[in-house]
Parts: sequence; structure tokens; C-alpha cells
Amino acid sequence: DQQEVTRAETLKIAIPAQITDPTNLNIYAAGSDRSATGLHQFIYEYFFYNNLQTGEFIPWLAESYEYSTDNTSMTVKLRDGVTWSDGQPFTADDVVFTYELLAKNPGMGNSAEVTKAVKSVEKVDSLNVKINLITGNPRFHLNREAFPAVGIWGALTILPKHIWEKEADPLTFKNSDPVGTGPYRVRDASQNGVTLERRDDWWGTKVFEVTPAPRFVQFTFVGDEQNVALALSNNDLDAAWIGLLSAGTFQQVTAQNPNVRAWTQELPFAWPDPCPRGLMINNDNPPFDKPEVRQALSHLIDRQAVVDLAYEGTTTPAWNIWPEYDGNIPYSEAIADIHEQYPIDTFDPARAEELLASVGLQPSDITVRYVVNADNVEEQKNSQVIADQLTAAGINVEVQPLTGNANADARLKGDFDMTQQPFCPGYPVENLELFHSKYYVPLGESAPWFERNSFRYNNPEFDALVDQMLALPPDATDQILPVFHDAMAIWYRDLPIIPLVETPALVPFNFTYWEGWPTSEDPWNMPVTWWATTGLVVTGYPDPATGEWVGGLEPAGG
Amino acid sequence: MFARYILERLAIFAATVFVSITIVFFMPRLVPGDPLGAVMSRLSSVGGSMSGQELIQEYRRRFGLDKSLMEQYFSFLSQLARGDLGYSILSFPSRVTDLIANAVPWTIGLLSLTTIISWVLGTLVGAIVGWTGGRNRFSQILVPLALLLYTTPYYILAIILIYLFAFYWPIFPLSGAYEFGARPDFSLDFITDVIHHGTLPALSIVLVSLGWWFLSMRSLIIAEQGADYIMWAEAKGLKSRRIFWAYAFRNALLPQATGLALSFAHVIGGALITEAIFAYPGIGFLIYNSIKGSDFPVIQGSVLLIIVSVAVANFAMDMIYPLIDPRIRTGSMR
Amino acid sequence: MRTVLEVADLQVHFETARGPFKAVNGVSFALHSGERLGLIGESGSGKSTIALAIMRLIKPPGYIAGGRILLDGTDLLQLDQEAARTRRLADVAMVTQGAMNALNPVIRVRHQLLDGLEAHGVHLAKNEVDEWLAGLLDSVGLRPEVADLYPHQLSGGMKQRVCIATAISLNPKVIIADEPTSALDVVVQRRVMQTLRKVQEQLRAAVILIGHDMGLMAQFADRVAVMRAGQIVEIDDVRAIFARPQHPYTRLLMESLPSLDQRDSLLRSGPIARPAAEVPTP
Amino acid sequence: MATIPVEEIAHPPVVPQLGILTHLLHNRKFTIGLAVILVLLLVSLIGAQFVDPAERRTGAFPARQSPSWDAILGTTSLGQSVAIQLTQAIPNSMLVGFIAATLGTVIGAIIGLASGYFGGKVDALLRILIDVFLSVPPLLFLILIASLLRGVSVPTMALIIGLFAWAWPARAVRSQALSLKERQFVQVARLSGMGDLEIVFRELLPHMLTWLGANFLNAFITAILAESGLSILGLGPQRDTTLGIMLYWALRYGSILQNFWWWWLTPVILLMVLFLALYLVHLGLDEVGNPRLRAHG
Amino acid sequence: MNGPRPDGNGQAHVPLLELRDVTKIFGGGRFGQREVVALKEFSLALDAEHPVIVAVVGESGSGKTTMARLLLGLESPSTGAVLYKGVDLSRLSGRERRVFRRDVQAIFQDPFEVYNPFYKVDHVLTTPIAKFGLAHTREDARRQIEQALCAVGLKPEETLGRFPHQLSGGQRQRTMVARTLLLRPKVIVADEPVSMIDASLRVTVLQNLLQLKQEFGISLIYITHDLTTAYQISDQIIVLHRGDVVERGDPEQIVKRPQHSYTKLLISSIPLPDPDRQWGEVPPEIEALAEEALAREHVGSDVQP
Ligand SMILES: Nc1ncnc2c1ncn2[C@@H]1O[C@H](COP(=O)(O)OP(=O)(O)OP(=O)(O)O)[C@@H](O)[C@H]1O
Ligand SMILES: Nc1ncnc2c1ncn2[C@@H]1O[C@H](COP(=O)(O)OP(=O)(O)OP(=O)(O)O)[C@@H](O)[C@H]1O
Ligand SMILES: [Mg+2]
Ligand SMILES: [Mg+2]
Repeated sequence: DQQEVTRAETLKIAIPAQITDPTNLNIYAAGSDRSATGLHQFIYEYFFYNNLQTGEFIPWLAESYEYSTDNTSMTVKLRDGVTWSDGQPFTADDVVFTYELLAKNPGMGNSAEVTKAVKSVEKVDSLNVKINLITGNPRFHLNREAFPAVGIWGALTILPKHIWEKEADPLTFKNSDPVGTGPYRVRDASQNGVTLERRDDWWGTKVFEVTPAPRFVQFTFVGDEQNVALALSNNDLDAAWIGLLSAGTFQQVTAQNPNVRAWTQELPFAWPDPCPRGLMINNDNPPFDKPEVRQALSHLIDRQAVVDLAYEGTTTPAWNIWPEYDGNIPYSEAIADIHEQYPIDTFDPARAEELLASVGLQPSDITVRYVVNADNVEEQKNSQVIADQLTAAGINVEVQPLTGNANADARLKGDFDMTQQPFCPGYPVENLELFHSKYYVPLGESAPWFERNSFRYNNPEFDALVDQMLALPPDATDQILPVFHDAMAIWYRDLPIIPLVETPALVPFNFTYWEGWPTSEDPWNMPVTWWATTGLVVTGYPDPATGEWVGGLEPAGG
Repeated sequence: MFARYILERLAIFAATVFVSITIVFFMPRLVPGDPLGAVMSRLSSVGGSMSGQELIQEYRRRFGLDKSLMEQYFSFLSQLARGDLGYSILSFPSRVTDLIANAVPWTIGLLSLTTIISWVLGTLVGAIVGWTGGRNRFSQILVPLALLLYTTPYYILAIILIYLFAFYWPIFPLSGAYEFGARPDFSLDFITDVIHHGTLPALSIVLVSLGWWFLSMRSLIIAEQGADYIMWAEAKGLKSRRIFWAYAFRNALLPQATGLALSFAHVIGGALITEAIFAYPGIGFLIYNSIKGSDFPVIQGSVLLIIVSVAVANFAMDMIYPLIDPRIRTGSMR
Repeated sequence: MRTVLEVADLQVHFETARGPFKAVNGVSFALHSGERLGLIGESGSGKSTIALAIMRLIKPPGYIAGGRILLDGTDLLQLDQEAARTRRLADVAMVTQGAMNALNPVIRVRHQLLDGLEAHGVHLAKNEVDEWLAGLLDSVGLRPEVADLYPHQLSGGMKQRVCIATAISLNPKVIIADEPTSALDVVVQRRVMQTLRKVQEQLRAAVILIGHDMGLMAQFADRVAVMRAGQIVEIDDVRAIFARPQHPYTRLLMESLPSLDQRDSLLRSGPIARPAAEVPTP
Repeated sequence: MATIPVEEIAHPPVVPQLGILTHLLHNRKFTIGLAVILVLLLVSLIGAQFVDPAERRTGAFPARQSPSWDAILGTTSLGQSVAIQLTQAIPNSMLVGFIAATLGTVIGAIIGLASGYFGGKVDALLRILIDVFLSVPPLLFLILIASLLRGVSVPTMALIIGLFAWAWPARAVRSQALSLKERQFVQVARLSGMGDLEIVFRELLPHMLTWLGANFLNAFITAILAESGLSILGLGPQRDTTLGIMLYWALRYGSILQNFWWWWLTPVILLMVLFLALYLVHLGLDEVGNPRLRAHG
Repeated sequence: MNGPRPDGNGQAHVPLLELRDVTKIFGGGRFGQREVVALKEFSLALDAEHPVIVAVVGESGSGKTTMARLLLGLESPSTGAVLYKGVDLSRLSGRERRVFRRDVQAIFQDPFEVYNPFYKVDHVLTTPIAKFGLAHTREDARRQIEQALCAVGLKPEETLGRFPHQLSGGQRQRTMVARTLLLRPKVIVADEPVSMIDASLRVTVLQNLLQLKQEFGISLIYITHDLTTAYQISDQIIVLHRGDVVERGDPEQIVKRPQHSYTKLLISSIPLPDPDRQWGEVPPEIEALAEEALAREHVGSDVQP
């Protein structure tokens, strides 16, 4: 009855771990994995997609949004003709239902964010919804946790009302055969992966007159780095997740299989991920409560050596906490003078000693408890190099590799002196909000989130400037930048965390079966396989300005 | 006397299981740290909400972690009595029993096959080499070979096997238990597929344990050669083949069989790394993942399963033992 | 009287770090059919080694360094392995010193008895087996049920009788009994020895009884050979030995026998002279 | 995890007397094994004296170099000399083996002796404990503990492994004690006024020394195996260098695939050499302690 | 029932060591093990003033060793009492217990088994000296040891400093006798002291034992299944059969005029060292007893054929 899965018709993407329970496809349950199963790439779809690479905000399930004048509400116009995979139309009812479901069930992901930001959601008509906000917020459309627009990762997902309203407990509902609006449906799912099959009745085919090229998409677990490399060399894979291949291994693969490449042809190969790495310093733990000490630590780190050794050259040192995408460049330029004043990213042991001496300390007085997530290879690699650098300067370093909840607990409760952390979501202003003292909790209590101030920074002066920026719409760059400059002057002076490196997203693409992958020569999209935007990498999208169809995969040589 | 023996074994069996249950429950809990920290890590890695605490509270309530330790322990026991192992934390809302039920057949298949193959082969060859005293060229090579195999860590063997037979000569698949996209059923295709996938993991276990069984049986047989009944059998003019099988081999088999039962404990532990390396979806891998993710209910459930099955294996061995060793019934041995 | 077994100048050596150790050093004797020869001597004097040599069961580091063992005229030492094997039990049977552990613990008595037959190509029909076993067991005073027991279910005396039954199962010409009763108490010892004697007389087999109890020899043997340090120092008719012990060691053995007739006979007679320094037992 | 078959003590233990040392030194397996172990240990310990701490750091050497004069065993992706790493890895790995084996053997001997000698309720309880620990796959608990403990170091690692290595020896010692305590020299000792503890340590323990020695070596191997296994799973003492950790990093950096054979092969070969050497010592000890094996060479 | 027993003239006369109606039962635990009555209502009293040699004879499993272990305090009775100077063994104070340990000593059957092969034979001699504080200096200890060895006819220089396996069976057994001499006990329990040694050495050891009583006034419990030697050295013989005393009394009377058929069986089973006096036929009722003994397994099996 079913179509045979043939290699040539299949897009195979390696995932980093087994799927513990492949029947659990409830995107809101803690135990489901939205991206290793293709749930948010191919099953569900979102109102808007943000192409960080090009800066486009691409309408998809919705056509447009509009804020009220005081920014306290927003009206979204849904696209006509969208249907769920069981044929039911996608309407405002589904949107209202989803928001209300989340408000009622605190155990569901996104629930807390929705409760904090959204007062109510009203159906205007079947294609128009009005979202009433608790406070005026011109940036709500960027709040992925409370609005179904994909920034970089898993946004709020709209559920089919006619399915979910029948479930008594939306948390224990496994949703093994999910009904979504996307171009694929689940064909079968096992621990080693999920096979998705193209739907011929996808609404997009009718509306856009396009069909995604691969008949099947497989998210498959083939093992660790070695196995992934072997499978890529053997053309058993078309792409892989982030973090599966190191540069050395990747080069080995490309040497054996010239059809495999990544974003760039040469080093760094990798595309910069939106979440740069920083070292969280515990601002409440003496002597790290002194900005001079934090700055001294920053000067003791040779970032280029970290890049060369731990990342094998696939990334670049960072001096701030956002990726250098085109849209962010104005922000970086605006603070060039501050950077000059505080060249915290230069490796300068002499300067470090001066700074320490200024507060009456010597390197040997300082003992750093460096918590390392032992489940994260990247952190492990970095920590080796960083610990050695600090030790060489005379600082005592106690590396503490932790796993699982021990690791999470130590971070949230502030039980560390130093630890590595990605800083997301990668918009400069949103990233500064992470340092707001509204997220501050004393040592020993759990911070709301890792980078949401588990480093315990607390500066009201800085808070005020951040609040000021958050009240401005994102495109009001002229107004934002001066405030931003002032905020960053404080930030660099205090240096609550230490920027480390940009994050390499080394994603291998195999051109043997499929071509059209985004690359630095043809940067039409982001080279990602784990974000919701992967759906657009496969299908392509209409240019928001011209309406012309952009990108999408094609069978090789076809 | 035999009844007494059974009762005693049964008591030990029950005590073992009970003590293990208790250890398995308390050990992870006595370590500082919030088990639900795992949920946060998990959510952060799969892109859920970033507004931790409310969500955590909800899960804490659902898992009964807001209750006192003793309350948790007793509700755990009563749940267990009903055969309910609760929900997994990491794969919520999956049930622990489902996760285990998915994984167990693979492990059992892999382990029973490899254990039996290596035990039978190692025992036979070891016995023969031990008996002939390594006088021919063949057995002179075997002993150092077994030594070498035995001293090779099995994970290294696994890596080498992958390198050789999945990459250099891609005869076998890299990982997994069956071809991707295949549907588990009992068709010939599927079974061949499973065997094809199982060969390398099995080989890495078989080769190493083969060395062990070989060396063990060899030394047992050598020890047998000094027994009075062997001398007596020779004095009876028996053919050496008969002496070997009915006398030396039968008697040496007893400790070797005990070793088999005891080795289950070690083999499952060993399979853990093998399963991890080959991404074999068995119980070892499940445990490994849940330990890394601090998924207590799953750890509890699967460790318990292993302990109980090892205890059952030991118990069964204790029950079978009297059948092969008539002396045991009198308690005059041990 | 016919000579069934003749041992001539037998030499058995053990290879040791300090060169070959001569456990049996030029032993010669003859055994007539139906005769009961006692072989007595200190521990380590080589008694068991002679027995094993006759059975062709000397194992490395031991080896037969010289001599002849003629059984009905054939030199056993010249036979190849297979021929030597078939001679065992069929012609020369042995009840070993460690008889208590001689039975295979995991096999029923029945099979241990039948084993010997099968190894010598004797196959009984199914219906004959039970009858044959019963007869054999009966001849050593055991009941037929014993056949279906495991060795650990037998007492020491019964085990010893099973061993004797095995030894006579093929009507051997010579039976070597190496301290068959050393692990048994007096009461059982008497019964076992009487059993052995009875079957021996029925079969007309010759017996070599190894031991170091002069009393037992007096009760059982026709002739006694006394060994010391790998050599036979004295061999004579039992009455002659008891009447006129020649060798000092034999005399010592005779003198140390307490009597039941008269109290205060030897214990109060003052220390007795030892012929040589006490030899450490190995 | 497999254990080396230490023969159950069916034969009466041959008692270590002074002569046993000479016996051992005449045993080729024993001496070769011991020599290899000592050479490895000495070379690395002495070598470590000549290494500047700065040379141990990441980036001290050009990364990914095949063996040359500067780094005789090549360098890693992190720019460390494999040879220099070995000077720490070998002693550390052996330390794990030593501590764990000592701990396991000592605890096992004490529990086994107590259980076997005193009998009764003590025995009943200890037997259950022993049985529990025998049916629990040790690696499982090691993984569990290693993942729960915050940042294991080499000694902690050894400690944990040792705490799971006592059940086997305890069981064997128990059965030995059970039979030994019935021996008459124990009764003679009691009649000579010895107390229980004295009897246990002066009369019983010496009989188990050869066996305990063999068990010690066995535990030694098992501990190194466990350590490297845990390390490969990423649960090892990552701030220290052991052979297992070296292998872990080698695998993490894809050294097999990139054909940095000097990197992954070095710890592999050393682990195997170490195991073989330990096993030879074990065999030697076994042969001397169990004369029946001697003839079989 | 403990405590001194008044004798005829009202003065307390207390036996040194006494077994009073002692029964020992093995097995019969919760799991329904088979019960073995190893010793039945056995009584025996030894007096300090009048050293005696009491021989206890009986076949294997008749309860001889059990009785010895009871006397030595290595086993406690199921019913009845073992009294030392009138005090139940279980109620001895720590000090009394030490005196008891010293006063009641043992010589065992197997002269090899009693030595810990790990130590030189000196060990069994020096340990009691150290434990009971018998000597104050090393020289004193050495002197005492040498004296004791000489007393049993051993040359100290040939004995000390050797491992047990380097001595002959007789030497080993006599060293054990020397050990007891060292302690100057009041009672020695000798459990088959000569059954495991070469016939030629037996006499010497027996002579040593006799010497103990004659020269040092030590009472001896001589356990054996060999009536001949019992007859030779004892003042009184007790015949045990399956835990029961079937006959006790003067050796002459028991050997020459046995009353009980079991005693007759024992006597008729002795292999007399005289080729002219063969075992011959035994009355059927006695032969039946022998056959029963043969079928009986000594240490428990579940099947009784
Ligand atoms: N395998 C062997 N290796 C070295 N010497 C041996 C070996 N077997 C026996 N011997 C030696 O051969 C000599 C004779 O031993 P044998 O067993 O024949 O003595 P035996 O007279 O039977 O003594 P026992 O009365 O104790 O049984 C002894 O001194 C013994 O040490
Ligand atoms: N610890 C024990 N547990 C159970 N039964 C025992 C124990 N010790 C002795 N018996 C039993 O008690 C009975 C008497 O044994 P005991 O050892 O006293 O006999 P014995 O006369 O010394 O025999 P032998 O001459 O063989 O030494 C035997 O049936 C024996 O099986
Ligand atoms: Mg002998
Ligand atoms: Mg006894």
C-alpha cells in the first residue's frame, strides 16, 4: 500500500541522539523533540519566518500583522486557503484555542510566556485574530515564545482545535500521528529516527504551485561523529545537525567525498550561529563581584588559540554577544568607540595583572570554579584550552564537569564561578534584556533560565536603558542606537559576562542527491537543519518583496 | 533438604530484589540537585519555553517530587506492586514501561545470542585445548590469541570493527538495529536485516567474551585432570574421549555454568557501551541516556529490570544446578 | 602354580629440579594366580607407584626408566597406548588409594559400572543390564538399588564396594587394591576386606593389597613384601614374616603392634629403638 | 565487564612461604609481566620529571603533527604531545587500578572473612549484601555515580570503582573462610588462647594471600577497564589524563577518521600492553600458587 | 543444678570437669533439616586428684568427636551441662575462662591438619606461651619449649625452625604432645591421636601420652576406634554406639568379657596381627550390626538406602 522509500527520493538528515520515545510527538510536552522528529520543520508551520541571513520577515500562515497605536494589541491576518492535513481549514479558532489552552496549562511549554505577555486573544473573523497584550510592546512579533513567528528556533505552535479540544490532559496526550499544516506527514517513527512522507494535498501546492522535491525526509540517528562522517562519505546522508562534525573530521569527509561541503569552501567552513558563546561569571561571588577581576579574566583568554585548537579554526573570536549578521552590523559599528576604550577581547596578561593589582589582588589569589557541562563536547574542548590559559597566568582553576540535572542546578542556583553559555536569541536589544535585573534572584535560588541572569548581574541604571529600548519598535534603529550606546558603555565597564567566540554552525551538505543548498556563494537562506526554517530550505519561499519564488532543493543533475 | 535449599535461595532472591529496589530508589535522590533541572536542560536543548520555574513546579507536582522522600518511596513501592513504573521525565508523557518494552527485545536478542555463542564456543574449545595440554600448533596459537582478545577492551574492538567492516569494507551497516524505514515484523527480510545489523555489535561482544570463556574453561579442565575420578576412569580403561566428555567436561561445566549466570550482570553492563557505540536501541543505551539526562523513573525502572533479571538468572541457575550437580541437594558442597 | 604377573627390575623415576628421583628402584617380584600379596611399607616408599606402573598410568614428570612387567608372558611396557588401555580393567584392575573420591560425582553408579564394559567393547542388551548390575552389586554385598544412586548418596564403605565391583566387572586376572580401607573404620574395614576376599576367591584372581597395617596383612595376605625407599627389602610367606622378620624395619613394625591379649605388653616396656632417623613424610 | 577467571579454590591453597618469592622470580610469566609494568611506570614517572609544566598545556606544540623529534609520539588536535600526556596517563591509570584493586580486595577480604568465620546472622546479612552486589552490573552503578558526582578526579574515580569491586573476592574469601575455619589448626589456635580477630588475621588470612594477590591483579585490570570505559562514555576524570581519557579525546576529535593513528593507537596499545602484562603476572602467580598448572607451562 | 555438690562428709567435692547428662542434637532447624542425635544423655566426671585415662571407643559417627568438642567448650550441649570446677561453661567469668582454656587441652587426630602450614612448628608452641603469659623472657620461653620437646623425646634443634611438612607424622604428633605439656593442663582430650600416623610411630606417641598421666598427673580422654590401643593404655573404657553408651568399665572386663553385642562386633573386627587367628565367622546378629554400620553415611545424606 505504501510507497517504497528509495534513496534517491529521500532527504536524509543526521540527528545527534536517539529518540527515546518516537511515539511522543506532542510538541508541548517536555519529552518530545520538536526538531529531531521534523515536527517544527515539516509538520507544523508558523505565521512568519525570519531569514536572519537576508533579513527578510517572510509571511507564511499569516499574511500580515498590525499593532494598535499604543502597541497594546496586534491584529494578525491569516492566509486564506490553508488547511490542516486532515482537510479541516486553518482558522482564527485554532489560534484562539491554542492561546487559551496554553494559558490554562502551566505545564505546557510557552505557557508562562503567554501568560506574562498576552491578556487575551479574540477572533475577529475566521481569518483575523486580535491579540491583546498586557503592556504595550512594539516588539511582540519578535517574541517567539508567545507569538508563532520563527525567529531562530521553536516558536509558539498553533494546534488544530478539532483534535486537541478532545483531549482531557494536553500534557499526557502523545499525539503520535500529528495533524499539522506542513507539507509532510509522519510515515513511521522509531528510536533511530523518523521518516516523513510528502503530502500531495498540502495547501502550499495549491496556493504557491510548488511541490517540495524530496518525497521522503528522514531524520536519522547513525551514531556519533565517526559514524556520521562515514555515512556522509558513503552518501548515506544528505545533511547533518549542528555540532556533529568537527572541522578535522569534516575535512576528512570532503576529501573522500567532494560532493560534501558546508557554508564556505575553506575555513571556517561554518556559518555563524546566532548564539555566540560567552563565559558567565558569577557576579555575586567575591572576588568576581569586581568588574576589574572579570575584565582581567577576559584579558587572560587567548581567543584565537581557543578558535584554533578547540574549534579547529571554524569560527572567529567574539567581542560582543550577537552574531555579525548584516542586520546587526549597525549596532556593532555604533559601539566601536566603547570597544576601543575596553578592548576586553585582546589577550593581554600585563593588562590583566594591572587590573588585578588595582583591586589589590594577584593571579594566585584567585581560584576559579569552572563548571563544565560534561554532556557538551564543545564546552569540554573549550574548557581544556581556557583552563590551561588561566592556569598559565597563575590563576587556580578547578574544572568541574557536571552532567544532567547537576549541571542545570549548579548554573541556575549560581553554584559556579565561571561557566560557558550560548547567548540567544541574537538580536542585540533582546540579548541585552537577558542582563535585566528583573531576572535577578539571589544565590541559592533558581534563576529563570541559564542566560537569563544566572550570572546575577544587577544594575538599575542599565535596566532603565534596556526598558527604554524595549519600548521602541525594532525598525526604529535611529532612536534605539543612542540608548544602545549608553547601555553598552555600562555593560563593557561592568563586563558581567565574558564574550568568547562566535558559534560555528558547521553543517555539512551533500550535493550527491540534492542540490540548491544555501552556501556562502548562494546565501539565499540559513544553512540549518534543526530550525523551523529548515522547511523553507527544502521548499523555498516567495520573496516578501517581489513574490518571486526563492530557493528550494532540487534533485541533483535534474 | 532440597526444600530447605529452595527456600533459602528464594529468601536470598527476595532480599536481593528488595535491597536493590531500595538502593535504586534512594541512591540518585540522595545526591544534591533537582531532578527536574533535567527538564530544563532538555527544554533548552529542544527549544521549549525559557520561562522555567512555573513549568518546573507543574512537573514537580505531576511527578510527586513535592512530597517527602519516604512518601515518594512508599508510593513508588505501591506503584511497583501494580507493575506501574510511572512516566519518564525526559520523554514525558511516555511511560517507563513503554520505553523499556521498546528496548528490551533488542538487548535480549543481542545478548542471548552473543552470550550463548561465545559461551558454547569458548567452553568447547577451551575444554579441548585444556585437555590436550596445548600440544599441537593449533592450540598453541589459540591461547595467546584468546589472551589478546580478552585483553582488548571491547569498545576498542567495536571501533576497530566499525572501521574495518563498515567503512573500509562496507559489508555491514554502521549502526542501528534494522534498516531505516523498515517495519519490524517477522518477515524473512526483516530478520535478515536484523541479523545484518546485529553482526558487528554481536561480534564485538562475542570475540571478547569468547576469550574469557576459553581461558576459564581451559584452566578448569586443567584442574580437573588431577581429580581422583579421572585417574579412576583411566584405570577403568576408558577411552580418552569418554573420559573427557563424561568425566572432565561434565565436572568442569559446573563452575563454568555458574560463571555464565554471573556473567549476565557483567554482559549487560558491557553491552551498554557496545549499544552506545553502535546506536543499538537496547536497554543499555536507554539506561545510558536516561542516566545522562537524570531521568529517574527510567533509570529506576530499567536498572530494576536488569537487577531482577540477573537475580532471576542466578535463581534459575541455583535451581538448575542441582539437576546437573547431584551433590548440591545435600548441601555438602559450597 | 602359575605365575600371572612378573615384575622384573622395575625402575620408575620422577623428574625433579634436582635430577631424577628414583621412586621405584629395581623392584622384582612374581605373583601367582589366585595369590594375595601384601605390599607394605612406609609412606612414600613407592607402593602406589608400583601399582600405577603396572597399570601403565605413570604420568609426567614420572616415567618408567626400566624393567619389565610381564602379564601372562606379555610385557605390558611394550604395548602401545590403545593396547595398554584395553588391558586395564579387563586384565589388571585397580581399586585406588583415593577411592572415596574415585567415583564421578555427577554420574549415577549404574553408568560408572557400565562405562568400563563399553570401553572394552562389551555391550549388554537392554534387558540384561539390570540383571547384570544386580548380580555384580550383589557379589560385593550391595543391593541393586544402589545402581541408581549418585556417589554422594553412598557411605564410604559402600563407595569402596562399588569400586571393588567395578574392578571385578570384567574378571581381571590381577586386582591391585591400594589402601582400600584406610579411610574406613574397623567395623566397615572388616566387611570390605571380607568382600574383597570373597570375590577374589570366586574369580581366582590374584590380588596385590597395598597398606601399612600389619594386622590387615596378617588377616588377608598369603605373602608379604616389605618396601623401603623404592626397594623391596623383604618378601616372604606371611607366617614367615610374622615369625622371623628379617629386616629391621619389618621388625620395628612387628614390635609396635599392640596386643589384645595382655595389657602392659609394649607400652610399658620402655622406648623402642628406631632403626634409623625418622624419615620426614613427603 | 568481564573478569579474569580466578579459579575457585577447589584445591587446598598452597601457602605462601618464603620460598614463594623465589618461585615467583623463577616464573617467566611473572617476571616478564612485572618487568613490563615496572618499566612503563618508571619511564613515565622519570619522564614526567623532565617535562616543563608549560609543555603540558594545550597549544604547547603545533597541533595534529605526526611523530617527529619534537614530539616522538606526535601531537593532538589541541596541540599536546602524546608522549608527554603518557607520562601522566600511565601512572594515573595505574593509580586507579591500584587504589580500586586495593580497596576492593581489602573490603572483600574483610567482609568475606567476617561472613565466613562468624557465620550466623552476620553471615546471613552479609551474604545478601554480597548477592546484591553480585547481581548489580557494576558498570551501571559506576555510570550512575559518576554522573551524579560533581567532577570526578582520579582518586574519586578509583574509590568508586573500588567500592564496587569487593563482592567477588568477598564471596570467594567467604567460602574459603568457611572451610578453613573447620580446619583443626583453628581449633588449636583457640585452645592456645587466641581471640577471634587474631585467629582471622593470623591463622586464616595468610592462606588467602596468593588468592587475594591474584584477585588483586584481576581487580586491577577490571578497574582500568572500567575507568577507560567510563571515560569513553564521557564520565571519566576529564581534568586529569588517563589512558581512557586520552582515548576519549582522540575519539572526540575524530582521530581514527582523520588518520591520526599515533593519537588513538597509543593509548589503545598501552592499555593492551598493560592488560597483558598484568595478566601475565596474574598467570604467574596462579601457576606458583597452583602447582597443577605449573606442568602446563 | 550447677554449683558444688556436697559429698559424704558435707564437704564440697567438686569434679574438675564434668559432663552431666549431656545430649547433643544437630540440625532440626527452621527449614526442617534432618535431626541427628550425636550424643545421648552422656555423663562423665574427671577428678583433679585422681588422674585417669578414659578411652572412648566406637565406630565412625558414634559421637566421639562431639563429646570431645563438648568437653573442650567448642560446642554447647543441647540439654545437660558441661561443668568446669562446678560452673557451667557458659557462665564462666573471663578469668575463669582463661584458666579453663589452659586446663583443658586437646590433641587431634590428624597431625598435619593441626598445624597452620603457613607457620613453622614453633608457632603452636610460642602462641600459648604468649597468650597465657607462661614465660617472662624469651630465654625462659625457649627453655620451656626445649624442655617440653625433650620430654617427648624430640631433639629441639631437629624440630624447631621447621615447617610442619618437614617433620614426620610422629614428630608432628609428638610436638603437639609437647605443646600440651608446656601448658601443664589438668585434662587432655586426645581425639584419635594415632590413627593417622604410620604404624611404626604409633607406639612412641602412645608412650608419650601414658607418660603424661604418670609423670605429670594429667587426665586423658583417649578417643579411638581401635580397641587394642584403648585396652593398652586406659584405666576405663566407654563404648559408644550412635550416641549411646553401650558399655563402660574396666578394660580387662570389656575386652575379655564384652557384654554388649556391639562391643563384641568391635572386638571381632580388629585385624589381629597374627596370620593364624583369622577374622572368621561372626554371629549373624552382630554381622547385621556391621552391615548397618556400612550402609550408614557418616555426615548426612538425604537418601538412606
Ligand atoms: N608427581 C610426582 N612428582 C614427584 N615425586 C613424586 C610424584 N608422585 C610420587 N612421587 C614420589 O614418589 C615416591 C613414592 O610415592 P608413592 O605414592 O608411590 O608412595 P606410597 O608408598 O604409595 O606412599 P603412601 O603410603 O603415602 O601412599 C614418594 O617419595 C613421592 O614423593
Ligand atoms: N556440625 C555438625 N552438624 C551436623 N551433624 C553433625 C555435626 N557434627 C557431627 N554431626 C553428626 O553427629 C554424629 C556424631 O559425629 P562425631 O563427629 O561425634 O562422630 P565420631 O564418633 O567422632 O566419628 P569419627 O570416628 O568418624 O570421627 C554423626 O552422625 C555426625 O554426622
Ligand atoms: Mg600410596
Ligand atoms: Mg571423630
